[in-house]
Amino acid sequence: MDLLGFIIILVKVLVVFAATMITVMGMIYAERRVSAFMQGRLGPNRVGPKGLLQPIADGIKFFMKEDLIPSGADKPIFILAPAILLIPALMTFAVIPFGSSITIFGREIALQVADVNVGILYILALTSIGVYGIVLAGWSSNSKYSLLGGLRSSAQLISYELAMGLAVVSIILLAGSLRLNDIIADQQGYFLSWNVFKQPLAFIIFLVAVYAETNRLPFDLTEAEQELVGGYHTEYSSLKFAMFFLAEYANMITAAALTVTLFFGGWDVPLLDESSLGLLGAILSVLSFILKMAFFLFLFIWVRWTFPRFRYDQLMRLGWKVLLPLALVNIFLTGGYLTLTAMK
Amino acid sequence: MATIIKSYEPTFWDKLYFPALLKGLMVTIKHFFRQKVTIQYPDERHIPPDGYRGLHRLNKYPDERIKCVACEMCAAACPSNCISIIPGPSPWDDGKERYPVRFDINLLRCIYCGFCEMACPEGAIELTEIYDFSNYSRDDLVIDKDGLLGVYELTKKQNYYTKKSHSPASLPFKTERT
Amino acid sequence: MPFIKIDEKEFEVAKGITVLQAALANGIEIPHYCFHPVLEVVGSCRMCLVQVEGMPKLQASCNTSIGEVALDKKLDGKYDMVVNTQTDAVKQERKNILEFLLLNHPLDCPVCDQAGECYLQDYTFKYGNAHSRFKEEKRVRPSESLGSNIVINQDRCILCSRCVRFTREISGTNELFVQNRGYHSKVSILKDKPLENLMAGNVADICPVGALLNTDYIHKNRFWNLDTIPSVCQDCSAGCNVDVFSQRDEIFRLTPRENHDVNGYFMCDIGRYGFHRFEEIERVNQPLVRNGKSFDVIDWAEAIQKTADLIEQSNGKTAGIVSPFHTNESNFLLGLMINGMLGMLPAIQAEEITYPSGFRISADRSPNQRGMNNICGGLAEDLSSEIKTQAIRGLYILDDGVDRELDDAWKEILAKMDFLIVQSYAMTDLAKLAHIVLPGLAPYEREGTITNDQDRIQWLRPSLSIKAESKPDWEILMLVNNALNKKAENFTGLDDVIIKMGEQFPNYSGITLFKIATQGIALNGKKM
Amino acid sequence: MFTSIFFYFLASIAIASAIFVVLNRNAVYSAIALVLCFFSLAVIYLLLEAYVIAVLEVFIYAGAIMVLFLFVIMLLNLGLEDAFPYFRHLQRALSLFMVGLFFVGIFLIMFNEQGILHQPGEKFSAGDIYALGEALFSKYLLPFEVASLLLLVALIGTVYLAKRKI
Repeated sequence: MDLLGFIIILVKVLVVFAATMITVMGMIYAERRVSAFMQGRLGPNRVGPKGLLQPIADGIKFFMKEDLIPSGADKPIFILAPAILLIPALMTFAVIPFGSSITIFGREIALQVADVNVGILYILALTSIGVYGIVLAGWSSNSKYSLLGGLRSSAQLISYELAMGLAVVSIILLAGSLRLNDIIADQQGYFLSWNVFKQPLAFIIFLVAVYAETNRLPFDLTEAEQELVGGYHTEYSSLKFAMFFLAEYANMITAAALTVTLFFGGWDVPLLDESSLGLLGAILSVLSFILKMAFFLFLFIWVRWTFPRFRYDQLMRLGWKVLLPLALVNIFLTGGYLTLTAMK
Repeated sequence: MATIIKSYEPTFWDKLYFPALLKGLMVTIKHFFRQKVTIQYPDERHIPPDGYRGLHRLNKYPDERIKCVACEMCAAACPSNCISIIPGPSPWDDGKERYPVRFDINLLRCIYCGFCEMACPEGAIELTEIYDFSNYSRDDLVIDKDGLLGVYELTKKQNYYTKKSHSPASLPFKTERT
Repeated sequence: MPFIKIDEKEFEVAKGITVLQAALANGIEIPHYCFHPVLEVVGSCRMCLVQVEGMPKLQASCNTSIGEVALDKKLDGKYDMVVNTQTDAVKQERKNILEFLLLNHPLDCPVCDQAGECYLQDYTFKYGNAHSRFKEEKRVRPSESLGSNIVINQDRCILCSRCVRFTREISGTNELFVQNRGYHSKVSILKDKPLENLMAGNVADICPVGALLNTDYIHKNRFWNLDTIPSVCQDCSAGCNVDVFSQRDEIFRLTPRENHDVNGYFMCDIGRYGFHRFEEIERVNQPLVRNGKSFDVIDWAEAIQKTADLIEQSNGKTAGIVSPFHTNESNFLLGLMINGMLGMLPAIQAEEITYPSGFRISADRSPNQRGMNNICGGLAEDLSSEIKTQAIRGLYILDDGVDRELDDAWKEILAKMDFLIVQSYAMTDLAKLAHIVLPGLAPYEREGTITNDQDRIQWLRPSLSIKAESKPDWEILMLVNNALNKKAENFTGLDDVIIKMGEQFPNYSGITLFKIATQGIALNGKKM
Repeated sequence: MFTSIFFYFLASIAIASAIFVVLNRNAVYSAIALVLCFFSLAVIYLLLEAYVIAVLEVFIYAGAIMVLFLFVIMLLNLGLEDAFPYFRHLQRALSLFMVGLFFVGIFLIMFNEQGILHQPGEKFSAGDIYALGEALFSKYLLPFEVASLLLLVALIGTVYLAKRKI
């Protein structure tokens, strides 16, 4: 590993990190504006033009708030928990390719922080680590609402991770690789080669599971405010709360990116060969990726302000009795299809 | 004769839920593009309809004489006991010999039901359309006779809120407006 | 005894009383204006018309007396008289009468001070028409002052002549009369003889409408705002029963309360306006101790202890001065505390006034002279000389309050004392001389029993709240007593004190506040 | 050089956290320490270029099993010291015996077969998902199936225990 390579990686890390953070801020703004629009309101429009600086104001407010730690709390874990949640959420993005590749200084640079050959497993592993943040936050707060929120959350995440993982397995079967680049390459070409058309069932399962994984409505049982006040972060305030907030939105961004990568051809621009266009192609690919991702981020908000929350038993039934068997059937069918085509 | 009500049998599509979910999404996205109903309060002001019950006022006759005769019917009718009146002899020679020496309304206690307006035999107390009279202290929200008469001066000729974008005159008692 | 029937109810009534009296005594309401139990019957208002069976027209019930008829003429074989107050004719007649009364009566209830206790208002609401058919202009006449705090609003007057009869029959002063005839009739006075007597205030009370008004109360408040406490007047020994009307810790007026054993239906103006004396006084709100020329504020425990120490140190050379202005309980407890000499300051006397009706203003202008004498056996006859002969070094004084003015002789005596403990509610002359001032309660704040000059014990009820750190007088005395006495007695309330009092004075045994109630008890079973 | 320093660093973290797991009295802290231990092991696997194993270590052990552990600990809310007072002596004796047995085994292997605890060769088969799959479904098919059967039995047993009426 030479110095230049190291610098390039560093730059990529910074760019991805900054992009994630900016997107998070955009999401916070969008969440408030879109929800307002859907309810016939205007939403925040005072801070900056059209209220665009609202997330910054929110951030400053978070900084200014008093940092409370409940007296009965388990202090080290209480402080550690938000970080445990946030770090995996930010790390996940490292393996997602957000564009084709560009050539600078005679070097081909992949628009991806790390090309891991078990990329998809890496993502699944990290999302499962995030559960610790929630569980420990809930437990260490020494509050019944937090604990219940944490327990619910962990059970929910474990349940839906299975369905999600199995839905992804069918994609892996098609691509024959765990590398995300391979999966994208598999979807390259014409429009219908995207996995969403090849694996619609897997897509639906994955989409539902992703909503559950990110604790978004209609699956936000973790923080069902009517029952649990704020769920696992009831006792959190100030920056620690902001970290939870950040993690939630970072998770959403990752989830949207992953959905795009797995089912919508990633950075693929339909009917276009990006590599032949050089830098323009790379820019187009990044734009295409961002656009697709933006749609799914919007979908997150859209769904949140449309559907009511599930009851907990309904959630569990859906996860174990519907999505899991469906995912297994889907794997079986995909495997059968692949075997049959291989035999020919 | 018992009526037979057919229980709802969900069809295959109903059981799938997806059509219903899409329908729901369509509803919200339709609202996304609709005209918004919010009023930008400090810049624009909602003009209340006639009959709106807001801040009180004490009416006067054209010759500047206070209509109120301190009969305390409003205080008797008040369900929240927010009106307190101290009566006294009228400073005018002719006409009704009673007169409110003090007339205080606790705007925090008041529930703006308008019973005082209905109880008043002289048409002296009225509820105006003024709704934004918030304040920083409880004491400042007890409006006295001068305040009530000042409100009358503000509202006797025209609606207090003339135009949506128009910033109305300041109230005759200490308020904190944006 | 005539046996009559009113509205399907059967009564046996005394011979000679009127139908109205019989009905009112038995809880049947017949509306009336001009009738008053102690005034001569004139039957001018016609409001009390009832239907008497066998009589062709409606009869004024106030002027129809009940007698016995011959056996064979009894109605239904047993009734001497059958009266109906609820027939359609009676109801229609009431409506008509009220319509007539309201022809010229202004509908200015919002500004009228009688509103809420107005017979015209009540009866119109209950028996009258909902609407007036009178379209013409009403008669407007100016209000006039009649003297003695009374004004008359001529528009509102319904000419029932109660007030005129009052001045003729009760006060005997004959100031009021009905001037002119018919449409021009009005209650009036002669120019050189205004309404000036000490019972004048009563005409405003007996006026059924808002025509006669008391300038002391006019435009001050509304009837329904006031809390009414039945109490006793504290301005002379007669002990008239009164209702005290107050709102938010302020007394607005006193009106006489019916008690046939004491004052009948009336009270005098001295008592009626007497409460104003206590409005603007320099109150003592905290225990004070002398420091040179001025006073220091101390807390109660300290004040009680200091007082007890002073009394203890004087070795029995402390005399107590009880007060005819204080309640029986306070005087009694002071007697308990001081083993030695008890006395009182010179009595406050004035002219005794008796009216033709028998209403009396006592010469003794202290409310509880008799009770004080009853409860403190052996008061020193001439206190000032006794103090000298017995070499009294200290005095514990229950202050008479704002009515007491000290003469020079007494000032000299008091100045010689080693210590002077004054229990008072105001900075009176006495309190200014004191070494320790213990803040008690003012009249209308204090509660207890007082005994009038006819030996009738009555319940003094408080209308006002206790101010600042003041304590009830009996409680102060009990605390000092307990600080002095090893066998301390803890009274939890007035009733305990009264029981204790009854143990020592047989006259007062078996008395409780509950038994005294609103009408009082004549001591020794003597009826007044 | 760099790699070996990194290895020793990670190894010491792993051992320290493992000791912490045993010595700590707070069950939640122990669980977290165990997760840390798994992580350092995962990174050691990464050093060995065994990506799949590393990710699976995190995914399954840290991500799934330990969460369930934590779940149970929180639900029971044990002050674990007094959990089994009657078995304490037996427990200690037994655990000492087991640890001894473990070390004896390790030493036996170390001294008998020198090459078994060695650095990996250039191509370490466990790093590749294909190699892993092939190994599992050919050479180690029987152990794999036995493990599957064992898990199935455990699954059925759990369901039976949890639900009285099936």
